[in-house]
Amino acid sequence: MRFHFKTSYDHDIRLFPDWWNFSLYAALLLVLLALPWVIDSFYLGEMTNVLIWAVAGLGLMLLTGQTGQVSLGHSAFMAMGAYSCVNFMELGLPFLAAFLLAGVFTGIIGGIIAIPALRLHGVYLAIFTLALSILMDDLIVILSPWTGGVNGYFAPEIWIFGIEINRWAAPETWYYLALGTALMVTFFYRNLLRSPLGRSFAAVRDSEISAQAMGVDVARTKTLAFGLSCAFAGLGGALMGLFAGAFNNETFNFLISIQLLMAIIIGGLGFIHGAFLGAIVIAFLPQFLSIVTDQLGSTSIPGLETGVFGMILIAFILFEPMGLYGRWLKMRTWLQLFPFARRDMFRRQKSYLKTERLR
Amino acid sequence: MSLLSLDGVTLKFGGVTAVNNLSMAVEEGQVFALVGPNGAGKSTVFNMISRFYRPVSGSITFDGHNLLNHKAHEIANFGIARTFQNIELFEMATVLQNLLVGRHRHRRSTLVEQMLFAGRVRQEEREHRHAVEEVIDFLDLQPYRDTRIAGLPYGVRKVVELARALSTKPRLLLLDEPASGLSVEETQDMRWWIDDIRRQMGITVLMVEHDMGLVSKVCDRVLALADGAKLAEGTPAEVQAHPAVIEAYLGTSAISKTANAAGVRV
Amino acid sequence: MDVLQLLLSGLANGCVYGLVALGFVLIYKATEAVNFAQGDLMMLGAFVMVGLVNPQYMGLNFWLAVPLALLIMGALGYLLDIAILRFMFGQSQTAVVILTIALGFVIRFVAGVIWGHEPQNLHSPLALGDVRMGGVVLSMADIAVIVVTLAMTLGLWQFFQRTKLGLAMQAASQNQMAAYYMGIPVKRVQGAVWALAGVVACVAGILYASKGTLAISAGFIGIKAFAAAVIGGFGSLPGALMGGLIVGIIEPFAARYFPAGYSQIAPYALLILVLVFRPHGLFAQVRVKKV
Amino acid sequence: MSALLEVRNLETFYGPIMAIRGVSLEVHKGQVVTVLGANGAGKTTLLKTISGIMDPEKGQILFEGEEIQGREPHQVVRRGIVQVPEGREVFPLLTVEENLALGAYTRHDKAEIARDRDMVFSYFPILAERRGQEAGTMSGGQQQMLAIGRGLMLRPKIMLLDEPSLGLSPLLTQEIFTILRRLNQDEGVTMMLVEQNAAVALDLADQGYVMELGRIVMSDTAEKLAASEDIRSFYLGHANEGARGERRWKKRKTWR
Amino acid sequence: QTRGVTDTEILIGGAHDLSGVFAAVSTPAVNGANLYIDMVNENGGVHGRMIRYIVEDHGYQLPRATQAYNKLIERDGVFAMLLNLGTPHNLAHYPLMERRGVPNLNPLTAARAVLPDPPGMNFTGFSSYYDQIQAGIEYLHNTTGATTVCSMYLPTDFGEEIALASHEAAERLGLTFGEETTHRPDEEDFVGAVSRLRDAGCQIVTQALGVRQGITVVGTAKRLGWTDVSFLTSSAGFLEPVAMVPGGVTDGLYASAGWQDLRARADEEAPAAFIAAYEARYSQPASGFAMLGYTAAEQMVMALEAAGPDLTTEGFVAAMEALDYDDPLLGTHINFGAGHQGANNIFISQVGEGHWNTLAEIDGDTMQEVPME
Ligand SMILES: Nc1ncnc2c1ncn2[C@@H]1O[C@H](COP(=O)(O)OP(=O)(O)OP(=O)(O)O)[C@@H](O)[C@H]1O
Ligand SMILES: Nc1ncnc2c1ncn2[C@@H]1O[C@H](COP(=O)(O)OP(=O)(O)OP(=O)(O)O)[C@@H](O)[C@H]1O
Ligand SMILES: CC(C)C[C@H](N)C(=O)O
Ligand SMILES: [Mg+2]
Ligand SMILES: [Mg+2]
Repeated sequence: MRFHFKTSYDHDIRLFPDWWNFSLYAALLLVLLALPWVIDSFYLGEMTNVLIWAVAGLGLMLLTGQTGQVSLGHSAFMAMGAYSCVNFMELGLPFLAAFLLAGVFTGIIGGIIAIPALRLHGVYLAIFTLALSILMDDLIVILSPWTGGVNGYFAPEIWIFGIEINRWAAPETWYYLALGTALMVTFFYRNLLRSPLGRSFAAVRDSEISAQAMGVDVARTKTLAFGLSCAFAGLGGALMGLFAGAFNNETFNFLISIQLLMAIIIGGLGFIHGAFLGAIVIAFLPQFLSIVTDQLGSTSIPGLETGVFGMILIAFILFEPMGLYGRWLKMRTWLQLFPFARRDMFRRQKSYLKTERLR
Repeated sequence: MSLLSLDGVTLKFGGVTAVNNLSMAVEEGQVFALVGPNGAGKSTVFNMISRFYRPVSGSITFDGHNLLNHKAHEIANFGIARTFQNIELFEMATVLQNLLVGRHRHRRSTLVEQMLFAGRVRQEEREHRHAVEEVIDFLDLQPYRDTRIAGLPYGVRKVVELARALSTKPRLLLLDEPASGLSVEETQDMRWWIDDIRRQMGITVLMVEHDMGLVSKVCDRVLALADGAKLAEGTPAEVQAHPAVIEAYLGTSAISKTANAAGVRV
Repeated sequence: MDVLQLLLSGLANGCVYGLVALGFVLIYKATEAVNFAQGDLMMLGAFVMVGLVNPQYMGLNFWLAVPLALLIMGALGYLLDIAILRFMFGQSQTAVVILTIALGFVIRFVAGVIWGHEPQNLHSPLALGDVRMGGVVLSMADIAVIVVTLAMTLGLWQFFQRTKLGLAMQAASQNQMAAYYMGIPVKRVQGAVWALAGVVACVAGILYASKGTLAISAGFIGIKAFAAAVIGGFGSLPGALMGGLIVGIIEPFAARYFPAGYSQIAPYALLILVLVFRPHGLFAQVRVKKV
Repeated sequence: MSALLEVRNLETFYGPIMAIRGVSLEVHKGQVVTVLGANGAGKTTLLKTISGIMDPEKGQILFEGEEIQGREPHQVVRRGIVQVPEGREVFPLLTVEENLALGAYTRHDKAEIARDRDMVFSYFPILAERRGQEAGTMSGGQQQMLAIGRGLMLRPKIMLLDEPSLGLSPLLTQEIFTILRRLNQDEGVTMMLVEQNAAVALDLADQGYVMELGRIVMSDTAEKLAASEDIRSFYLGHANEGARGERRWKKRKTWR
Repeated sequence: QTRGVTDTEILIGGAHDLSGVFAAVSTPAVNGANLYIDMVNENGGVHGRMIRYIVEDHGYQLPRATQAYNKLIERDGVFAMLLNLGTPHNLAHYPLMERRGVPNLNPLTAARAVLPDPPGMNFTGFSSYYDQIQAGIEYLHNTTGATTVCSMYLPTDFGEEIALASHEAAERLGLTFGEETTHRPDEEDFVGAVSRLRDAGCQIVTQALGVRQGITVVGTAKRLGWTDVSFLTSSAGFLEPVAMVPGGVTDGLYASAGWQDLRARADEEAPAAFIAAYEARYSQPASGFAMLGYTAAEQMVMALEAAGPDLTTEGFVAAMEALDYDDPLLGTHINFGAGHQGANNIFISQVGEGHWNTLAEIDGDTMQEVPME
């Protein structure tokens, strides 16, 4: 078991608590950077996809995990990111500028939309945002001049500093693009968490009343959380749309929102790691299942994989309602205490809920 | 001029008049107690000062500012902090994080700086942490620094709430029943803390408390409330001796033995 | 006349949403969980009925099959609770939401395996015949939907308002621990409400299938019913009906009077509008916490 | 004489944290037993474990000779054990009257229930006055009255009271204890009482236990405890004020 | 070595919706294809090679379709794609299929856009929604004398194609376009839309709606006493359950599609054999989409046979182009040729007595009615 001997308050502010921890993440980063030399183009494509989901997942995590606002409408903002990115590119901006601007643009729109949504809580916010993502479909058709309507857009060529980002010719370029974005978003996220804003997010999540009494402007905090969350989701959406090669009004439908929410909850609500783990489950598990069924000799039951996927999701949640990362934290504690841990240390103590209808 | 004054304040909930034409004034440096039977409207007065409720008539002035022109979250910026009768902490956060939220009104950095964790943010974080650590030392909360609120016993939570309020560096501290649920020993600590808060930190305190022992030890002035209206006001001794207060609030009943016991608690 | 016809058809339309919304509200009222599989339960109820009634399956008499289907779906609801949801007792409601979404996947898959993915028609006596009143026409199914929905809403509302069990359900949703302190068998009560939700879903399914063709994807109507329930103020039974009616009535009116390209937006645009002005629905169930 | 309630070697955990470390105690029929202890001693946890709200890891709880540990709480309640929880825990969106009706959930004798309700109303007239108000909007003390009244509606064999005087005015505190004494003496209700107001608690109780850090560190009759030097100084506040003086000095109070 | 082809096996991929809103289309099609492929494999395969049809489920979601294509093409390395469902899902992956040289056979959508010009290695089975609606409107105009065309549709690529065809047909034939209404897939009541179209004097109403919705519309019109109107649906609504609604609710509904209804011809030899085989295998009624899956697999196998034992993609494409035969199961002539569209002709059918009865066959190029025997 390792102890952190804290010698100054800065220890609690640092990105990494100690050298060991830093080396772990540095090693992970090296592995990720080396991945294109290790795995084939199929798995590289899947990794890219996972990273894209993780970017969008981090966006929703900021809102739902940190601020406690459940959104079922993030696909609308992903769509906004994708469309605005392509539009900015058509205006002649280089990809990188268009991409980042798409995030900012989506964030601002998200913040504006948050204003009428500020007074909503729980299921009310969830259905409000769900309605947004359902309306987005029609809105895209109505806004045909900017969206291409039902025909949508084919992903334009992407160039970054003279390198073409091409999914089929050079899958590693796409992978690095997704990885870079994921790293950037994670960095921002971590910084927010250790800053006053991150704490006010948590305050709003746990008790709006006492947050107010502490001087936290709940409306402003929620707007910021929503805006930032949308900005990240917008970046994720832009990547997803471009990665898919084409997108139209039906691409970012509300099912994407629901899957995104599933991802962060299964991964572990409130943890950055959770967004990544959840992305693996949601984006890669179905693929894994179909590879496994192929290996077993294909079955003749159509939709079997999706059915099994549903059952596995149920099993995940029953096994650990706190998400995979929550489970990992418990396992880590157990390992650290080894051999002194009690076997039933993590048996769930009975727990009880109280109404959320009091605000 | 008084630091905080309420003038003819009235608040109704449907048919219930929770506060009825109440006027009171808290002077800078005082420890002022609100007492009164259950349901007299004490917490409601706090909630109006915090701007969770808006009185139907009357005015509330703090240091020359009309509080009724401000929103709930702006009240803290005037230097008013409070605790809650039934404890409202950030359950999923640690004690340290709870207290750091108390520093919210002292932050200066912008969103972009925070996203990049620029130098100024780091510097501010250190300052916040120092301020909070002082409060932790003052209230003996060191063992709980990194514990989540959800795992704390009732009594500690009460202290954490006080600590969070102190972290805002307030001028006026509103304490809603700070000693309820505390043992005799802890109530004694509370007494010293309140004394120090007033003497060393120079913070004015307005508190609601049913423990008359504590009230008579730490308060300069007491206002007794019943059915939302003022029943009596004066020094602790004066109010405790007031027949209407005894009748409605303190009681003279058969088990005076326990009343005495309660009286000697501090 | 035109307007009256639109109104009455909208009423029947809205009652279907209201009926599914009732299922949402039931579960929410007693457990504060949102059951995203409610629409799929409705679909399942309808297919159970198809399985009992249609000639290529069991070919039972319709009226004999109705109680049987209700029983099956009630039992299934209860089973879902004891086999799955009970393990989530006391756990975060967001996790429960995800669980029910995943449950929806499984229900659709199982139904697809049993009944195939092709659309089917329930052989329902309600599907035949129209009723004319003045210049207004409604189908038998429409009338049945209206009558049954009104009766169910009233009955369930009274159940929650008047009976001890109904009160206990509300208590259990507000504070599980305190409910236990009162001797309320909270888990069993929740099982009962899931069973009840299964029955309500089945009723909705039978009526839905009597109004038209049925497919595995029918459960998606649940989204709209959810919206209806929220418009009503999630947690209020009459609110669910109201929300359903509002959504149901706006639909034909919008299609009649709004320009093409925009009319289909009406229900969701309305939902957003309602929530902006009444953040917790028409019959708000949310209170400001007293501190 | 065998005890009505007997706790043997109980251990209860919150995940990895051990909150009750081998507690044994007995409550005899007709007795009032008080449990004293500082903040975080584990009093609430002990009561919750007895009433089945929490599962113990080890040990037995016997009620009328039968093991009840680890049961579902409603089964425990149906045997006649009722807890008035710390921090009120009323049903906030139900009216006062509905809250009281739920207190009688396990009972079926309508007339008796009505009589008991009137009794509660006579103890706490404000509840009668506000019978239609949502419990969540009542003042803190009013909610506490409601929680106690609701507990009485169950007609328990034994009441587990967790800080019943929390937030009550001095007058009402006196009244509550008068009521409890009456219930105990007239109706023979057994009680287990956790109170910070140790003086009143010892005054009412027959037997007392002192808990520290999850263990029982002292047990005796209430009179003897009230007379004991340690109890007087730590729980009754008779410590000579002079010793503490104007400085902040604390005598450590943990028995280990 | 040709991709996806070994000495013993030919890999074929299919990206389908087996769990989403179009599962009703994909599932029977996959079943139908598997029925034929299994039959071929039992008889020794094609030139000694077994055919393996790998099906991926995308649930009608584009991001998941991306993964499905990634797996089928990049990991499994399939030789060709068969019956891919969904217009946008197909279109988004044309660059990939083209780059890897994967023929795309009979996608399960009749959108115009899935057959680009030049067609490359894409082959579609039938006439497009656009052509179907054009032909249908012209037929109805000629037979009923109707002059006002209207449309009700979901504002999707599919719906917009049908709306566009309705507008342009009206223009081409010198008819008036009356009114149009748009809907959502979760809409349930059409009294408003129907009365609006009636007030606009519509005589032909083209439909691009969900299955249940299309039926409800026809039933609603009848209930409201609106009988002097013809509803016309495309191949997407040309389904047995539509014709089989109890009480004859859908009687009189027209459909315009690239094939003839299966059930109506159940006593003919080829349909009867197919129905029997399908129901024996799956114990579910055989449907039109099952038939499409079956015949698509059959066409592919015919081309594989013709391409010879030295299978190359070029050889296979040439063999596909050379297919030219009467398909008794579909009831139409198949000839891919250089245009890569299998069946050119369009059939107008109408519901009566629980069946889709074929009324006319129309030449897709000339839009002239082909006399039927
Ligand atoms: N939101 C509300 N709706 C209706 N009545 C309310 C509401 N809030 C408070 N009341 C009533 O107003 C009165 C004053 O309540 P308040 O909480 O201020 O009492 P208090 O003096 O703090 O009492 P306690 O000592 O018990 O905490 C009570 O009778 C209470 O029932
Ligand atoms: N939910 C929880 N998770 C983890 N630990 C907890 C939890 N609740 C209580 N504890 C721990 O269990 C111990 C006993 O707590 P308990 O609430 O029983 O104390 P108590 O004697 O009732 O205190 P008080 O007088 O303040 O009410 C405490 O040390 C506390 O830290
Ligand atoms: C078979 C069709 C109904 C499929 C749908 N029209 C599509 O284009 O995706
Ligand atoms: Mg109060
Ligand atoms: Mg306690």
